[in-house]
Amino acid sequence: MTEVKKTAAGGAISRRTALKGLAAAGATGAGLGAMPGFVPYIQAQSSAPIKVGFQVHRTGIGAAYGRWYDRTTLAAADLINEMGGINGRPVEIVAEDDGTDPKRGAEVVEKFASQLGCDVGFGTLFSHVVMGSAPRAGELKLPYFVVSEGHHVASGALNRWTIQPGICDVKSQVLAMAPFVSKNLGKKATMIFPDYAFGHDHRDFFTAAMEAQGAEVIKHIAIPPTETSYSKYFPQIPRETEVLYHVMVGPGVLTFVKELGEFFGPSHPPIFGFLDSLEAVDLNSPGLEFLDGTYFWEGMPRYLQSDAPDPVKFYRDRVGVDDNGASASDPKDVSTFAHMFGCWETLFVMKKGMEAAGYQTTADRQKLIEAVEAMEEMPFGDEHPQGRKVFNGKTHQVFGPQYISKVEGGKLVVQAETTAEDSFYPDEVDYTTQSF
Amino acid sequence: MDFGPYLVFASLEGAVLAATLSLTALGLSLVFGVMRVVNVAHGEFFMLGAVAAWFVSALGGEALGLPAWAGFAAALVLAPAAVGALAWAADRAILARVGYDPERTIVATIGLLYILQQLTLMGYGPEARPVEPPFNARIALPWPEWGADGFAWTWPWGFGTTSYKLFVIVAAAALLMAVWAVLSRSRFGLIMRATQYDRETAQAFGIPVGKVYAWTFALGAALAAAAAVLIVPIQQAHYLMGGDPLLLSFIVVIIGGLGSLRGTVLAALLIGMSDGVISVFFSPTLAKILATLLVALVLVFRPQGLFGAKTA
Amino acid sequence: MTGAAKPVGLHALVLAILLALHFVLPDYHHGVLARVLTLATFALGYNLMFGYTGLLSLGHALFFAAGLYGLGMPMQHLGWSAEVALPFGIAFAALLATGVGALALRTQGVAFMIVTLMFAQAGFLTLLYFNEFTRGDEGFVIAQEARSLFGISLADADARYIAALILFAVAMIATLILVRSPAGRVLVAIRENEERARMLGYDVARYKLLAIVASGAMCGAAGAAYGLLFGYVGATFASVQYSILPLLWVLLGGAGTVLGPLIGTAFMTYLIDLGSGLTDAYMLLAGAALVLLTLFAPAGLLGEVRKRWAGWLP
Amino acid sequence: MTVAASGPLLETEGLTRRFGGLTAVDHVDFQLFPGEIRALIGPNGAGKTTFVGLLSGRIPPSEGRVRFGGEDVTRLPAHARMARGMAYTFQITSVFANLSLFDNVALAVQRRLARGEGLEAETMAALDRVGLAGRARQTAGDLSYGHQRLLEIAMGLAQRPRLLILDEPTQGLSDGEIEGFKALVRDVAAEATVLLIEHNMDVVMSLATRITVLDMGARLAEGDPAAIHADAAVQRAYLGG
Repeated sequence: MTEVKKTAAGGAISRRTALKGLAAAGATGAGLGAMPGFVPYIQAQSSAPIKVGFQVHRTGIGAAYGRWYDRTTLAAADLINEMGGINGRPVEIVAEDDGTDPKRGAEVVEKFASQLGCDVGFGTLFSHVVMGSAPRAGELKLPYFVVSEGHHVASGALNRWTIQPGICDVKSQVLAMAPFVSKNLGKKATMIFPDYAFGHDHRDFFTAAMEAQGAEVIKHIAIPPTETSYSKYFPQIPRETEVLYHVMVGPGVLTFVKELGEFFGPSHPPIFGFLDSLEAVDLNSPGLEFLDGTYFWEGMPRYLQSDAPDPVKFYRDRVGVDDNGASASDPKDVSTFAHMFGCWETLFVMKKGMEAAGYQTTADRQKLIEAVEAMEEMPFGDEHPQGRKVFNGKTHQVFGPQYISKVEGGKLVVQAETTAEDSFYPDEVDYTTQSF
Repeated sequence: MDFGPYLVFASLEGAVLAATLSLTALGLSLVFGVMRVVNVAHGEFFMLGAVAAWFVSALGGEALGLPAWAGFAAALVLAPAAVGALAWAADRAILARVGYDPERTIVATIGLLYILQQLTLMGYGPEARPVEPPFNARIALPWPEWGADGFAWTWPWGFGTTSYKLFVIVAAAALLMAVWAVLSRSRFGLIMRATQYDRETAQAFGIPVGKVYAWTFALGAALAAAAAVLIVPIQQAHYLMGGDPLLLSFIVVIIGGLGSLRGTVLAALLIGMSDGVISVFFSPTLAKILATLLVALVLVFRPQGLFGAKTA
Repeated sequence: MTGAAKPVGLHALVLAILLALHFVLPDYHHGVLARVLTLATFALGYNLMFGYTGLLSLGHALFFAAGLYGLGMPMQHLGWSAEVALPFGIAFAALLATGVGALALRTQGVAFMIVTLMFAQAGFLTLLYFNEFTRGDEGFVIAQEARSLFGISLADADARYIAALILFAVAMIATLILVRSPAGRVLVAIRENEERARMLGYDVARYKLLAIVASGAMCGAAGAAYGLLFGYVGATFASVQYSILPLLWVLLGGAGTVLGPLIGTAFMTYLIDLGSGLTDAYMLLAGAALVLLTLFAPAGLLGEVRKRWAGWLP
Repeated sequence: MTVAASGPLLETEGLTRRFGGLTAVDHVDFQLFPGEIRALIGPNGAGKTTFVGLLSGRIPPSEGRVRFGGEDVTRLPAHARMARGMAYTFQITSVFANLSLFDNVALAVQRRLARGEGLEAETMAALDRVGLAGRARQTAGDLSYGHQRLLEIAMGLAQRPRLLILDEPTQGLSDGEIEGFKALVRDVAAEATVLLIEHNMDVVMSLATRITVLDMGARLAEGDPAAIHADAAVQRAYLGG
């Protein structure tokens, strides 16, 4: 293995020399250089677009989210370009499917950094894809903006190049929910959640948050991810449950909620769910009538509220969402409204960061990260239609409002809104102390 | 819920799974038994059945204004027919050309699986879409109890089922009977069994083996699609829904013993019920692990299947 | 033996080309090839069992994941160094393969496929069940600083490529030696006609177990190396999909050929990579490619070459 | 081999095999001495193939024992019996069709060679003995049927067995090939004891030193060729009288 050292060390030098030689030869179009994709990209010129590598779940279990992440991102990019781009340069979204798979996700990040000449990487939702991709982003020194709501960024598991400035993490979401649930719905909760890391975040943080409120979680029911029918687990819900807390993800969500209704019939306890359980699903699907009167967390209200301020209307309009949170062109195509705002807001944070850093070339990537780390207050407005946010530069995580809505007449009506400060928790990491 | 009602409740849930699983597995078993090939795309035929059911019922509901029950009834006929036709074409275009070689068929059907999934994603989308059940009343169930006041019926919290779930069980049983009748009484069934028993001899007796294979493949796919139409009002149509039924069907076919209709149905009951009953005793994921290991160990220690006769 | 020069020369040449590519490939393809080499080692391990011994397993993700977690868990929780964790991961995979093999080999054919699939599925669910330690589906990242062998950081692109190449070269040479040895001839004999091999006096069960253990160790080595080189450990790698992939890679490249797994892995990787640049429907391309291959090149890419032009290929 | 010089090489006691209600081999006592060429004959369905299956270990017995070279091998699996010096050639040709002739025979040779030394020479010698040395690199499946049978015998010889069991070796061979085969077996008999299951009575009568007749799973008669030829019971069994 000592030989490796020599080869690797020596290789570093000779590899670069060889590459230079190849680039020279490549000018004549000979050899490898003639093959598609083998010409090393040329550093972007000042008028060339800023390329945002967009890692999107087009296939795999995340596809329903990916579609709406895609639309929101393109809408935001169009708006930015209408506003004159970033530092005088237009923004180009370079989208690539990651198959909702951590291996492919890492490959896509590599492709952004080394092949497609992207300035930053952006967008992914499912946390295992983030975990699989982030190490490569760190090694390639590619600013990696994730829109995942996982606690992985703020927990310190990732690196200085990975940042989540557009969507709150699960820990802060459930922290903000616990007071409402314990005060208004019940002190003894039963939790049903997927046996995924995402579900475990809910389990761990909500349980602790309830205890802090003097309430308790009396039963955890973790549903295996391969499951397609759920009724058989519901009898494990204890009779003394005062509030039922549910969160589910994946293609089975509608079955899950429907079977929950069938199980209880007319006599269900108060129910509090995360809208993840019904993202991209019509609230008025057959079998969901029982949800009337139950409560949901929403990242952003899906149904247009009567008192909605202008930035919210503007955002809905630009993305192409109707008053019910479905596609303006197809009312059956329901959006993932509670999460997708994160793409919009992240792009604007990126824009602001690039402007603050005077970003010109990929050599300025480190300055971009430092500029975002320096951010704090993000006021409500067109760029942040979900609400005012506070960014924590040390943990690379943003904090913002959460909405609690009640189903009334087949629509979600906001009952309460928590503030960014309600969702604060002590820092678990300080990324700014890490080297680039 | 108390132990007694829970056990009955879980068994009832298991019975619904067993009902659709026995249809799906029977389709796989026919293909496997007659053609001696492993059809990895079987789960995709199941998925296509569900998707086709959504199209038929949505079209019937919106374009023609049909009530839910009529759309569902139409789906129950049209979806299996369409999927069967597609399978027939796949057999002629691909499987027949690789000569039903076992290994090549596995690769070809994996390729088919990717193609069908991707086409569905492109044409139908990534969402899980519901099909409205023709009827769906919740039925609360009573439980006998001997208390201080003697015998009484009680109504445990959550103890119930729906009329549609009961219908699924009955409909699957009826379909199974129909398939059994076709296989054991009709000329086609006779020809199929002859081909299964000895391909060369069947050919020598003038049976068009190629045609029999194509029809068997179509019938197998249609059975999977029929099972999917039955289940889709309970679980929505989604382009990745084929994996689970494929896996479970394989297990059922192996445990039930090759090409045995009785064994397949019994094994489906066993798998469906144990899936339900094990969930009573353990936390959900642990229950899945144990059920999975149980199946593996059954196969290890009774490789001929639980119901297959031990061959010398 | 006569005719040894050609195969040995060819494989030496392939390794030399792979080394030469290290110096000339653009960054992106350099990185892709490092991953391909690591995964091709996984495919080589699979090939040992499927291509040479004729045992079709649908559960090899279990062994890849065993190497991955066997390396990752002690590094994460016990602070082990990579030098210790790497052999531990491989040994863990081999041990698991011994256990699974001892049970699964009581079955044959489709039952064997299902049993291996079930064991892998149980392994996958176990990773989820003990999420407190494994972090379940989300998995965990191995810190960049920990990812070094003998003082060389494997997070560095050059070191990573060379390490992947060494891994692949060792696995390939081991395969080459094995299949050209008397033991390799017995494995092929078992694939071709198990009963005849038994009646020549070979303890078929023992040879099959040997094949599973060697295969499991090689796949485990690939898994452990993947964790070390790419820094991520997650349950996705234990899922069914990652049991199907090595089967496809091997069949595409040519089952029972030494270089087939590399060719198949590279072909599939680039098919998806280039395909996804052209269209979102790249899995459609992959599916169509599989169907076309079974129709027109049933022995796989290299298998067809051997059949038509180069019968001497090992 | 001091034992073998006096005692039987192979011996069975009450060997029985039942399949369901059918008794294919019924309490057979059988002895085979070193140096013999023994023929095992009997009408179709007499249980000959089942019997040698029991001897070689392919089929487990329902009752009785098998002793080989003085050792009780009843519980040993087939491969362990082969390793002790049996060789078995299949009734239906069962060579490795996709492998070369060389590999086919090398598989038979290499098991008894410690470090693979002399593998090539021994393999070629065995092929040479059946006249196939010139085709060593050919694929076995491409050979004519007659040549495949010869290859099968070469594989048997290459194991240098103490006991060579030939299951219907002349089936499908031409007259010319049969003559060659007879010479080969006489040659082999100098080194190994031969047990021959054979339908062709000419071959049996000209090769066998002793003949055992099975009928309905039981031993009907045993003796030298002339005695068997004259045996009335044997004639009845064959003629169905």
